[in-house]
Amino acid sequence: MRRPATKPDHPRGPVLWSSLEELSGDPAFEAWVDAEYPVAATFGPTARRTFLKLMGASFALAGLAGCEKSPFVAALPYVEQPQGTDVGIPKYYATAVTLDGYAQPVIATTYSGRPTKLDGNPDHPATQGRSDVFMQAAVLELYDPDRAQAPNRRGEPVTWSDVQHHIGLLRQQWTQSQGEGVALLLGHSTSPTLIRQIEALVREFPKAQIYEHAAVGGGRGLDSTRAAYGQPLQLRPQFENCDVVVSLDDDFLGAGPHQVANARAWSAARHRTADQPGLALYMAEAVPSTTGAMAEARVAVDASRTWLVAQGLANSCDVAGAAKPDLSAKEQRWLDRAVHACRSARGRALVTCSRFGDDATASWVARTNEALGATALLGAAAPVPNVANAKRLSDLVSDIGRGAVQTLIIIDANPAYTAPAWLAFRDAVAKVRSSVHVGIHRDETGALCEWHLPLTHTLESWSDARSIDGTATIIQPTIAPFYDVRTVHQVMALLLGQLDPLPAAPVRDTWRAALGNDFETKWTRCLHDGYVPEQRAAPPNIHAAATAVVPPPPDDGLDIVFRPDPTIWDGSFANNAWLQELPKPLTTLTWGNVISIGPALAMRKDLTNGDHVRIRVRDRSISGPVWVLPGQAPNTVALTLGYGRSKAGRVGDGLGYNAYHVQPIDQPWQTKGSLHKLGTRETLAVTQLHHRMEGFDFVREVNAADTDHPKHETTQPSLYPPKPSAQNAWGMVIDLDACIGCNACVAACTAENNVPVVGSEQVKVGREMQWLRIARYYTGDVEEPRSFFQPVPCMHCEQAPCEMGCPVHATTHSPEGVNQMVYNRCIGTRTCSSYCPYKVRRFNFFDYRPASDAPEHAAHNPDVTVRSRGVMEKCTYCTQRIEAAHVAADKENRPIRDGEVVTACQSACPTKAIVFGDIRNPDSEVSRLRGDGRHYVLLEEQGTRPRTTYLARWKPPEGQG
Amino acid sequence: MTDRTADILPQDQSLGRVSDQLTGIPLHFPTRRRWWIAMIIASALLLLLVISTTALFTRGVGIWGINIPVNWAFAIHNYVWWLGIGHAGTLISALLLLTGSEWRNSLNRFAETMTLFAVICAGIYPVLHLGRPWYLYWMFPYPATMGIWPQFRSPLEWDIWAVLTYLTVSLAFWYTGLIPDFAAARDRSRKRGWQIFFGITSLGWRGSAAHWQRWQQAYRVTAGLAVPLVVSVHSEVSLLFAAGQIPGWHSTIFPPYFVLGAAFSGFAVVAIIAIALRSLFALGNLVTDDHLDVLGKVLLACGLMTGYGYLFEVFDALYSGGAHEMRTLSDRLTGAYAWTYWGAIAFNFVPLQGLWWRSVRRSGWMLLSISISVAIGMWLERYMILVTSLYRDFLVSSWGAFTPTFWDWSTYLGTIGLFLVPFLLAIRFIPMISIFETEELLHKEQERPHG
Amino acid sequence: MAEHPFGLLGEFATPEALLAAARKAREVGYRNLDAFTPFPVEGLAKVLRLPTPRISIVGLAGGLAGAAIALLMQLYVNYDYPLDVGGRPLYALSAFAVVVFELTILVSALAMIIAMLWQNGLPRLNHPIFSARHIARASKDRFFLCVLAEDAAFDSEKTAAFLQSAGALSVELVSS
Amino acid sequence: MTQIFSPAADTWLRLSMVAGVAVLGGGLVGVIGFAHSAFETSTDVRPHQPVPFSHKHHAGELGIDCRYCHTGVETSPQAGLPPTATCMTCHSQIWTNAAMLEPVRKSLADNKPITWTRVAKLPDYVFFRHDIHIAKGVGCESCHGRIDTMPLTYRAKALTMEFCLDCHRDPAPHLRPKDHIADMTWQAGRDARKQGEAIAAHEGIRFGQLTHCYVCHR
Repeated sequence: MRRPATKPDHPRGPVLWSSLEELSGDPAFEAWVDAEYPVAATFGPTARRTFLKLMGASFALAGLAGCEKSPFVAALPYVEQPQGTDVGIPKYYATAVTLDGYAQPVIATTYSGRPTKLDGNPDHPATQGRSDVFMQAAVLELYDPDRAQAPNRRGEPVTWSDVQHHIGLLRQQWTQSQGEGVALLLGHSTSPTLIRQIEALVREFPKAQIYEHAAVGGGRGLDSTRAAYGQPLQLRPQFENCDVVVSLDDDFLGAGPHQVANARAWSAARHRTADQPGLALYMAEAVPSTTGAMAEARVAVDASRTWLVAQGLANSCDVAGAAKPDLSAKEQRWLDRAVHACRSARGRALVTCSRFGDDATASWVARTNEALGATALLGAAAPVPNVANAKRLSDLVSDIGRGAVQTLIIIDANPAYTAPAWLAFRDAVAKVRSSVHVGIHRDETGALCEWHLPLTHTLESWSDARSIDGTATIIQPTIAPFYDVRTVHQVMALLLGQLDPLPAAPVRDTWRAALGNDFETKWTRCLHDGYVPEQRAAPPNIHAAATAVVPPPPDDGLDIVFRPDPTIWDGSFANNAWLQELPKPLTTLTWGNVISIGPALAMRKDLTNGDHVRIRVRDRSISGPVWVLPGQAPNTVALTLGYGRSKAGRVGDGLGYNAYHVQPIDQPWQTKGSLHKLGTRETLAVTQLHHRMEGFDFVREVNAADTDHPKHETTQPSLYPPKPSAQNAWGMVIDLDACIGCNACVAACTAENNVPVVGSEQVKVGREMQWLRIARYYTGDVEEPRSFFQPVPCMHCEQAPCEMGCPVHATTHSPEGVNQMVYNRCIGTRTCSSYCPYKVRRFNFFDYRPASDAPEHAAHNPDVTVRSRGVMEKCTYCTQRIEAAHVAADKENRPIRDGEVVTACQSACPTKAIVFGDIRNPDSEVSRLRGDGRHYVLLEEQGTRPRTTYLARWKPPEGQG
Repeated sequence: MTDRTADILPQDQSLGRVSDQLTGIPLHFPTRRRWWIAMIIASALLLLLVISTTALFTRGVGIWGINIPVNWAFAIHNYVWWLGIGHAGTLISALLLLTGSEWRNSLNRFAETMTLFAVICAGIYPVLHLGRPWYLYWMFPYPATMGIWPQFRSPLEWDIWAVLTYLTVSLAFWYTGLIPDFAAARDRSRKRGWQIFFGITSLGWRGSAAHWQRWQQAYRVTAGLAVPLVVSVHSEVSLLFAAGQIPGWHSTIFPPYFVLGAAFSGFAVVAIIAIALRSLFALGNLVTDDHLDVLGKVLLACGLMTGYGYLFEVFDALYSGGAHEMRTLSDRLTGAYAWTYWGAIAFNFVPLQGLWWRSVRRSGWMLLSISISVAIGMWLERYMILVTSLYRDFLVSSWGAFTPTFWDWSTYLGTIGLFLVPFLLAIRFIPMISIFETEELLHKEQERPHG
Repeated sequence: MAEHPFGLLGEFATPEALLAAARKAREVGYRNLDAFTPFPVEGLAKVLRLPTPRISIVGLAGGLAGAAIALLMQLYVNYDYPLDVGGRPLYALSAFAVVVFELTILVSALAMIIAMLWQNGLPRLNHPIFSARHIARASKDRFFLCVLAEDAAFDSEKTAAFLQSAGALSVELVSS
Repeated sequence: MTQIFSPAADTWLRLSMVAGVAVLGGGLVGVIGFAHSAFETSTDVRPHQPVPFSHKHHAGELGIDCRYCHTGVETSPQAGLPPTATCMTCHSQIWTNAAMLEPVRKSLADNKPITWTRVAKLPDYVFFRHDIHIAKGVGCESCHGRIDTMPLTYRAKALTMEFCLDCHRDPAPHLRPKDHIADMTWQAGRDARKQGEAIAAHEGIRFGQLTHCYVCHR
């Protein structure tokens, strides 16, 4: 199996589309699908046809049927074999999925026209092949059975021709009224094609109104820059050029569209050696974040005090008009260090602030950066082209109130759920004569509107979008549409009066204009690379507004801050089971959200994890379980958005509380409120019960002194004779100084290895199945702890206790040093897990497989067995990839090259913290790292000789941390 | 002990009366009503086991409270507990036979019977706890089309062989001892059905001198083999834990610790049954206060030795000084499951001290309640050894917790039914006290004064 | 008077009486004697000159066989499909010892018990002696001495008389 | 007292004891034997096919190369069944209206696949790759048997793990020169091992590394 790393050079795009067309035209496997997939029968005619397209002729549903008599099953060949489809060989397509409207460039792995795995696109300038959890999990969303499958009106299914007819009527009215009373509400989108189409629409109907509402991202993200620089700006801090970064509540390594790019840049700059310090990060934050966990020095500052610290920073950097605020001793000490560091790194020191922060902080930070001469490092750019001067949701509501809106068309947004409750958006919609919702799910808004038009999933779409750095990225389908759905551009085309254009047409039109002559060649190139090379506009020259913004005197009460959820974001991923079961980085919580508070507040209110509290903001309140987060500021309460959904689907409904309910319109990210204990409590579905390291050295810290002498290969004495190794000896090294605990590896592993989802009840009793867990520890004072992340996959011990325990040879050792787990031999004694000192094995206590007729099966990797009830499973070092590499190499009679085998977790890691390879090859990257001074073995004293080892984290330089 | 045997059986009874009395129990069963009540309760429990097992096989081991890290709990700890109980029988009959402690003669028969059914209860657990029990046969070496064999380095594999051997040998030993008594019952029985039943089970035993001679040799040498077997079986069970690296398991004291614990719980249950039977069948003349007295002493001795095991475990942890060992120790003493540790101590050793007094040893009720408390205490000890070691092993990030579910309990109670039903049947149909050995002893004692 | 008598059965009240009678019988020259007792009577075998049985030898043989089977089995399966198990040695004798021990005892014990039954000619449900009138008490409280018919010196009258003189409570001719 | 049992009872008892032992032992042997039997390994049936396709005729008498129809065999994990179109390359010319070919023409006409019955089937948890076996000199015949003599195709070799291991443990005697891969009649000859070892050396077969679990199970 070829990995994206070694992509074939021949243009991929055209091959892809033609092959899909032919596959789609081919009813070859109908009979077979009926046998294997009764669900197919339940689809509408179109959906059924497309479902058939989905299934490859060779689609093997691996399971553990058992080793009994193998039956004679039907075998269905093609009638005419499509060109270039070699059954059983995966194909790779460059495309993208979107988050907050930004493109996340991917390489999609497909088997017989069935995407099973997404990896970052290594050629793409923005992400350079790294990925995040949303990118990894997008493929499951494609197979979500709760997706809207056909257009419908007031809950009644209708056909697209009905839709065309209705839109035709609308257009007649609009032409007379020039679009008077037409309101178009969009989610945040950066698609050049969509923008082009909307501009066309506005040109045709000048009086039509365009609104934008993005729950988290979008235009609102730029407000603070308006305050600080007098103009909306896209700031892309160039961390790769920084020596010192002072972050004021800016979780730039946290989940979000910016995460991959930032993490890549940060890790590049962070890379520290014995003699080169690397990037030093200073973090002042109200709510602990992954960024804070990586900081040299971190201080907890209540959200409402952040701007004071900013002012203090400005004051120490001699910014004109910055009075010295009174800071606590703790804050002052931190400030002094930060300032000292900034001074000593002039020109390479940068201060950043959160886009969720207040204007005062933003403006002080802007001026401080000018004083530090760091403005260039901000990487300021004009906002990624967007729907020009779109109005806000609040405007829409008031316009509706004025009766100025007769037709409301909502595209790819879910305001009925994400709109702040005070807006009473639902009532507003009721006042509109005709409302249309266009989206992939018939969600809260879809249910509210008269019409619902289902959209294709990105992986089924022809479209385009800009990545966070503004690079235009082409989205091409990896599979023909699954249900009776249209791309957003086809829908726009309908509004523009074009009847049922080819899906590709609108996108090609956009780029035909842009690419100019010799289009086809350039286009093919773009499809192959996945993006369009454009020259960048020169960065605008910017000046911090000199007027210091002073926030209104805070009314008393606790600081309530709102944050998007790290795994289901603003709620749009709520129906994605992989993401629901992914532990949130700092709490390891799954399947819900908590109200996180600091230890001090917990002490005051006598609260422990799981206690229910009511949060009151102005006249509204919500209640939910609390989580006491070590290191959270004493008066700050953090609410996470995205939960409490009612129409997300079978997976996402009725989980957690809905924070939008108390999110004020005027203070969307930070406000004041109160907290009351309710006396009830609940058990939370967390994957790690205990977070203090208890004085052990699981995560080691070193300073330059410790690492002078490169460590020799660690070998504990052993009674057993050494075993001869094969030509390759696989090993993995994980750099704890680079790991930001983002979970991308876990998500990638889930997708690659068919890891089942077990649901919150099973997680509560401790039966989560992820093969790779990110252990999260803290040390020191709970008020100001140091936090650590440690990915723990199977250690593949050379002298594995687990193997010794198995009575049936179900887990043994390969000559290449891989600890093998053979599911079909396992009888489930669980001795191996009892003996495992690292507890990395996972057991199928029940049959965790999706129902036999569930479309999720299509997401399964055909190269990996789907485990049945009663068998043990665990990390295999992605043995399917190793064996594929062996076959490839053996065919060419050559040894496997270093870097030829890339495990799923490794390829996903945005900071390249995971390195896998052959430890017998002295020149391999992994061998080099095993020789590094920071190299150590987890539980070395147990003498298990793990093949998975770690690089210790760097101690903060003296006088810090 | 032999010096005490002078007055362990009252001598004012003829051989004939003893024989009639004992064969009379199966032949003209005295207490039908109480037996039926017991039987109904036992069957109800057995039914519960059937239900639990059905649920288990249809849905999977997930119906229990186990998880990662505590992926062994009730199944394994009840397995150890039952097997422990199953040790006294063979010890009493074999070891005491060899040491010529004649007081055993009134107890060995039902002690052995108890052993058999306890071992069966233990034996089903390793099957039940499998994720895929229908592949159990993969644990046995047979020429499979897969060309793959069992893994003989695994303590689990050892256990299968150990338990099966123990079961088979105990059964054979028990039956060999029964043959002459079956013959006795055959000769007393008048009903045709009984005659055929005992006629076949006694294999036509005629008590000829030559028979006795060979029988004695076989019986004694088998007893000689049974003793190391008993010791080995529970040592192997302990290796199931000690072979792993988990703190709290990885200790050299485990084999003796487990064997003594096993004998401790076993003798407790023997005492319970002895007292119950003697009151049920008015066997005061054969199971005398002296028997209870001796049982009490043995119980006390085993208890004290087990207590030593506890002490040594603590010492072991402290002496090793390993951070993780210490951690587990403190978890046992103060952690979430400290109640199992202190519970074990309280039930095992506090009432036990009463046995220092002769009067307590000789009072049925006292000994009974102490024995019951010991059985509970040992159950808690197994729980403690399993759960407190697993729920917090090395990596803090993998620490977990365990809460038994309804099915955990129902399966456990069910096995009590599985024990009682066949045991009740046995006392209904089989002479529960060795007739010929009692006669032999009685005769010896009557001879002794004038001989 | 039976045509082919099995022997003459003398009934005694105590083991001591039986022993005395048996000794007498030897002295007067009876060789084919047998006795039936409710429990093993010490010294009886010696008096009757019964050969010492060979059960323990069988046990030893069985033990050795068991050990051999177990060891060879474990060595063979690891030879047949050698798999690396946790870096442990392929032929881990220390680990194999356990099963060897178990099988030693299992086979040995079973061998002995089977041998015992075999040599005793059991099971044997029908036997001439069972037709004796009082024999049932041989499993209760009576001790019987039997002079077998094949004895050279056997003569129904004389022998009966002898048993009477030896103090038998009752004498009975058992027919085969 | 009177005899409880007649002399005959003894005979019956002993007979039944012998019988019991025999049944137990025999049963064990029987079960194990059954697992290896042709029935259990399905090597005894010629499953019904929609078209009575004869490999004997096509591969044997006409000598069509295996790879003409099973195109994937050298490049892909799966050899692949020929699409209807492949059949029609010839049968659009010859036997154009033979009755037995009706299903083929029908398949092409209404673009519906021919529902063959798969003969060589491995369990889902076995990941067999044709391409590497072909590349390393394992001939078609080694696993599929003398296809060229089968009027109706059947499973010639019991595709058990034993069968696979036999070759994975000691490939040499089973290897053949590249140009005879698809040759059904090829015989290794007396020096099979020497020849095989030469091929193995040339193909760089990783001796001793082919029997660990992950080679076939994932």
